[in-house]
Amino acid sequence: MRFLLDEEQHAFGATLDRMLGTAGTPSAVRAWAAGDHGPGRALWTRLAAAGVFALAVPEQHEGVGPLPVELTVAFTELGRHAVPGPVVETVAAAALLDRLDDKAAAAEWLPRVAGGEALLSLVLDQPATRYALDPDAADAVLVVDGDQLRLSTVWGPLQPSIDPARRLARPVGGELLAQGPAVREAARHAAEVAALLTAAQALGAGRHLLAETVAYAKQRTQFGVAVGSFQAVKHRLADTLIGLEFAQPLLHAAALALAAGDLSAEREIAAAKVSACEAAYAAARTALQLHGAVGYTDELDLSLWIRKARALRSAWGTPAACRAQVLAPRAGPVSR
Amino acid sequence: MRFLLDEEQHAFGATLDRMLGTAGTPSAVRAWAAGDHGPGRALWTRLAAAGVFALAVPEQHEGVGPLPVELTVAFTELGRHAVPGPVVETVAAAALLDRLDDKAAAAEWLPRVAGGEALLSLVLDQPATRYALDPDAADAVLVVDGDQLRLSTVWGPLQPSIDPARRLARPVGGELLAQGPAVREAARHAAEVAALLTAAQALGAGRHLLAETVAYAKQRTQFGVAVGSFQAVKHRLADTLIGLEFAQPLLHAAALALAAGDLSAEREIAAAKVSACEAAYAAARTALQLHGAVGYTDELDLSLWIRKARALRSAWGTPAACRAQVLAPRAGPVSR
Amino acid sequence: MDLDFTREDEALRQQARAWLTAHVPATPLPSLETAEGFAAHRAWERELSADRWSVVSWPEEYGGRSASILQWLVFEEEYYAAGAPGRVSQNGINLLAPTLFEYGTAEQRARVLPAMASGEVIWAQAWSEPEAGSDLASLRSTATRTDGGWLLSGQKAWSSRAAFADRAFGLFRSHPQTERPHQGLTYLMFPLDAEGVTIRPIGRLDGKPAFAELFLDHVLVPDRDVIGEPGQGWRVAMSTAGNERGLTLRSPGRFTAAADRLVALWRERTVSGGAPGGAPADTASHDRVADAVIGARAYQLFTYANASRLAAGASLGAESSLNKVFWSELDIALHETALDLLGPYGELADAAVDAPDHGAWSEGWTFSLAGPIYAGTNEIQRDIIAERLLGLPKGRR
Amino acid sequence: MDLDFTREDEALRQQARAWLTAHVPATPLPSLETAEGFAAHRAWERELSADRWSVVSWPEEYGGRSASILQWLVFEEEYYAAGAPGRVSQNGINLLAPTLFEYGTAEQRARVLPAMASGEVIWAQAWSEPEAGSDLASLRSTATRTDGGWLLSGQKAWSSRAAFADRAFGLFRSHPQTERPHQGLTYLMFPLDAEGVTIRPIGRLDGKPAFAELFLDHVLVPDRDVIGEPGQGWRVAMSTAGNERGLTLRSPGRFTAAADRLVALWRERTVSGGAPGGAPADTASHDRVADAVIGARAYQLFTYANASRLAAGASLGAESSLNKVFWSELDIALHETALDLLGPYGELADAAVDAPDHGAWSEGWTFSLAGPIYAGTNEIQRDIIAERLLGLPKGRR
Repeated sequence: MRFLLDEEQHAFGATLDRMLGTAGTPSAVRAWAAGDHGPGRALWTRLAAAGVFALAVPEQHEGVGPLPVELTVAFTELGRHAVPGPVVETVAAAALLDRLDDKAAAAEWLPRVAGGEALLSLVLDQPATRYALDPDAADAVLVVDGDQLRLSTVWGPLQPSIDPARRLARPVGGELLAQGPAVREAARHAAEVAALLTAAQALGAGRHLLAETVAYAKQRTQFGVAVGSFQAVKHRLADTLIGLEFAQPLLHAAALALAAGDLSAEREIAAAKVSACEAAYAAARTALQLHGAVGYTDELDLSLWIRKARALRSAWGTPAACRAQVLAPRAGPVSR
Repeated sequence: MRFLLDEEQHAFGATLDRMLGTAGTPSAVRAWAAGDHGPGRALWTRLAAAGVFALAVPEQHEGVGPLPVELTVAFTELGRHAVPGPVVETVAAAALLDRLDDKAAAAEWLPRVAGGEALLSLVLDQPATRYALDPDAADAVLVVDGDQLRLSTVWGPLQPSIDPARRLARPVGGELLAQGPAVREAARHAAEVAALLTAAQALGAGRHLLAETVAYAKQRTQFGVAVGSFQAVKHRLADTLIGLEFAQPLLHAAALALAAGDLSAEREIAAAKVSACEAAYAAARTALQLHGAVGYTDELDLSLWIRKARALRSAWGTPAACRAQVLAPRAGPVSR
Repeated sequence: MDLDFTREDEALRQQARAWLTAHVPATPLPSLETAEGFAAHRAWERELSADRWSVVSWPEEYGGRSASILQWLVFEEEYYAAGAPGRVSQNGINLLAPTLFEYGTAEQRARVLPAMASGEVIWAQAWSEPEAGSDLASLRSTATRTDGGWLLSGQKAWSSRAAFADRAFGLFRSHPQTERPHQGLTYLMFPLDAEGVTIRPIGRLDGKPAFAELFLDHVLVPDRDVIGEPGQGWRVAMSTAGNERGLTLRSPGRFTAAADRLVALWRERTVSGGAPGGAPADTASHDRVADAVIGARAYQLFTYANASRLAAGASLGAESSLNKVFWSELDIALHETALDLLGPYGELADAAVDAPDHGAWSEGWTFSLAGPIYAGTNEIQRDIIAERLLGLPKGRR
Repeated sequence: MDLDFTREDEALRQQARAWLTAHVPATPLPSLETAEGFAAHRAWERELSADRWSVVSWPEEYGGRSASILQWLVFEEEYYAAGAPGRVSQNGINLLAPTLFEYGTAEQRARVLPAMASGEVIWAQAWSEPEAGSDLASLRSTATRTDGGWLLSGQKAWSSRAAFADRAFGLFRSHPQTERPHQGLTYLMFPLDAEGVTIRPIGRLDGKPAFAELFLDHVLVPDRDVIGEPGQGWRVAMSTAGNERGLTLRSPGRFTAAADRLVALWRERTVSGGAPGGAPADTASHDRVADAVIGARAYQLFTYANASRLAAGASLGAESSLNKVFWSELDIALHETALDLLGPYGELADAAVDAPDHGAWSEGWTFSLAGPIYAGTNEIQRDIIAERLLGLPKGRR
């Protein structure tokens, strides 16, 4: 056993981190929130060039995947830099199409996903999703209803999320793409992919929130000393780090279970999802409290991550639903 | 509205506090734990002389009660000083006998309760109790089963509680004292009295745990300064105080509701019980943590309160059962 | 000891309930942190004051009903239980008015209070400055003596309501040479449309301009707008009014009403099987819902006890710190529980058409997040509790 | 990156499981903190060592199996999953042995380790002193040079196992004149039955003599019982062995096994409607049970990652502080959940005949409460995390 990212995986994450660090993602998010998808799509193209979306697509469709561990590494960076848009949905939709017997749909969409030319939104017939994310920005909205897969081009009013980078709408009707038990099975798999990558995004967002807050606490002074020298502040930041550090290995184990197609994958992903999202939300609360009033303003970019942490908490699996999956009778001991 | 204890109520509590403060209750508890009830009974007699048990007994049976508010004041002091024995059970049993049509049983036992000559143990046909507390020390064990009230003189093996002052046993059979719907009704009332006074005991125990820990934190030094000057310690103690201060008014409101026979009494008592017991248990955890290893020893008297806080948590209503009562459908808004 | 209301208290409760039932808008007003909502809330203040419901605790002469603290609490319970709009005049009514009653002149009271009661003049507070957050004594904005008044210069931050309000009040350094930073401050009122005032609205977490930065450049303020003695501003601001302020900052009625709504939401979710994905949340949220109900009740009763103490002539000191920490944490826990109960609908912003309860939970959650930060951070409050109520060593943090 | 076990790892797991199935006592041994239980646990150590299961990570020559860290983790998982007894030799195996492997002489290893592995000699630790709790550098007990050895005098506190153990190890001030308190300490082993040693057993929270005070009055210790260089005791004690120690102090196997037992308890209560009064607890405990399961899994995986780091030649520093805080809080939360699930049976002491699971939950809860206190309080650990891992300013507390 070597339960550590290998050199290439580290290097891949570091490359994305550097690239996104200079890409001005906050302004792309603000543009996205205002309905201008230009900067977001530009980011998307660069991510594709860096090989992110190819990780979700098999070789026969011009990808190199599916590679869940590498996708987890990538989506941690996407979360760290708050990349806007239906990134999770696009990869999950690709996983769905890849699982269908219908080769035509796969052949039509997967190469474009791999190349970063197609943004997909996705609604599954499962509790956690009722809305399509950013349908106006997507090239297609896939909707699973029972054993039917539809391609929807119509949706209700766009609705703002607490996360300005997310805009939600209910898809309506749509052309039938596929039908049968394979759709149910593919949808189940897509939901797992979506939950895993949402957890990765959340962990990355939490890492950013902690890093920003530690930096602020070192520099901000009150009563003549750095805020970061107060023991209550130090301990709160320490607890925030603990939450993130112990969510990390759950995330990696979940990715490995999905890659191996283990029966335990659903449970492992649920554990990773709730832990990463709770840790990210706690990091958001800490960031807000330790920044004080300035952290409560939307002009500080920090607010983009604080709000994302809240939105990801319920996206693709509420904390309660995830905990229920962990305790599902068929689950057996989680630990072995 | 004057939602404050009046002069006499304050004075009564202060008198008990002074009396018990010099009565050496810890040694009485240790003797009680060893099966020597002498010192405990002596305390009992002094409490009766101070008028504590008369508060539970109506005038026609040589008491001055029932006075729930004054009983709450008294039992807060009993908890503060960790008085051993079935004090709650004796008063609850008195409330039960007082509610029966059977005047004979009341006439036989209530005057002796008021005078401190009778210790009663009590088992009700409700989830929270399966054991009689200190049956070997009690003059009688009352057992309600359905609509029957029995006087039990036989019980199974004595079982130690985590609280050394509590020894539990399952009563067996017993002579029939009363029967019929009045028994059920009286038992329901007795359970409310028991829960209320257990909450009062817990609050008093929590107050003592906090006071001892604050005193210790001021005097104990590490790294050359008083432990109580560390901000993490200060904040933990502040949170402990908050828990106790906000449980206090719930306790008083519950006593008033019981005194007035309000329909809301059960819910108010449940809210007080869970809040006081959670606050006391949190105070125990804080006391243990801030005393360090010495707090973990049974030779330090502090351990008597730490262990009592755990035992009272589940006595006469678990936290979960109390929360369920607070949300019981018939309850309606708790707030008005 | 009792929890009984007098016939007068009950009468006020019934009158208030009747009036509110007749007047509270069927659908909530737009958020008061928007231009449209601010105007709507100003109109609502006028409607309240027309029937003397805007400042019940004030004397009749200023538009009130001379209600006791307890009666004010009763009114607040009814007010929020009825789902009535938030109070856009809160800064003036809770922060400025008590100071005027204690330190203001008869002229100032006659001039300021009725217009405040009617919503004709809405007040922003201007306490904080960029470098003085928790640490108010380090204020830098200055008030310089001039003929018949003062010239205000400097910068104020986190001025709530200032984006749309008419006037503001705050502390200014009027006597630079003093031994201690608390000295030499003066408490002044000033118009936000005066020459030399620049207002930069600041969006809160959800983007709404809930506060603003104020840039003051030789803003002329006449002497009549100084409250108390020049140089005594700190004492004036920290006056015994602070007493009741700890009690009035967030009335228990807000929380008892919110807790009742939370229970209704939880029952709805439980009975109906709830939102998709709601079902699991129901069992899991059981304890959190119960704790919100218990917490709201505890805060209500704790406040009744404090009101009784004040009525008995006692004064509240560091006890207000217990209050502050308790309600701010209760508020967040209550709203987080609601959002979790809402499952996939929990992320909808209050402006979303599908937002449950017209976005009340989302707006309430955003608002609650500021609780542990403003009016003295909870870290400061815990220091105060530890030092003043528990007597632990001061200073080291 | 992988979570795969080698054929050897799996073989060890299967052998251990088979052996444990055949040997683990059907009913738990009495608490090892009692005289009777101590003897029974000593006998169990002998049984383990007879088949080389007592110190799997040691070299064969000392009775081990040269198991890798990962294989040790596998063994621990099987060990606790099988419900095997607590390890009465833990002080020696986890604290003393690693030091001997790094600083001990061949003679010391040959003399001390086999007897430790067989349970023939059981070790107490003697780190703390009355005035040196969190702050070990302020040790006062002395070691004075004498012919061929040292004379130990002073007092040790919180010496775990000392009530019944054979020997102890600790630090003593051998060179009084030093600049810094960490200097001039010597690491020594000494017999608890030696002349000049007085042992005062101390009852832990539940009264069991889990530790003792040691009073030392000119206790003669031969030079061969000094570990490392005289005066270098601090370095010896804080050696890189501390590295693995952070990992071995409480193995994940304890928690994964306890979490599985908790789930079983919760299912039993749910299905059966549970203990009287259990039913409400079930829904309410849902999240807490799930969090215990998730926490145990997270701790297991976090430890796999650390084991991989060590195997890759890295070293663990302040990361062990993350470990310490996490497992100690997990342990308490897990046992509190169990006691709450047990409702009215939760208060029964482990000695009670009705105590569920032979008192395992009650004993486990009592044991868990010491977690945040010993081996460096969690307050100290959080300071370390903040200062060394997050780089926050040192010193102010």
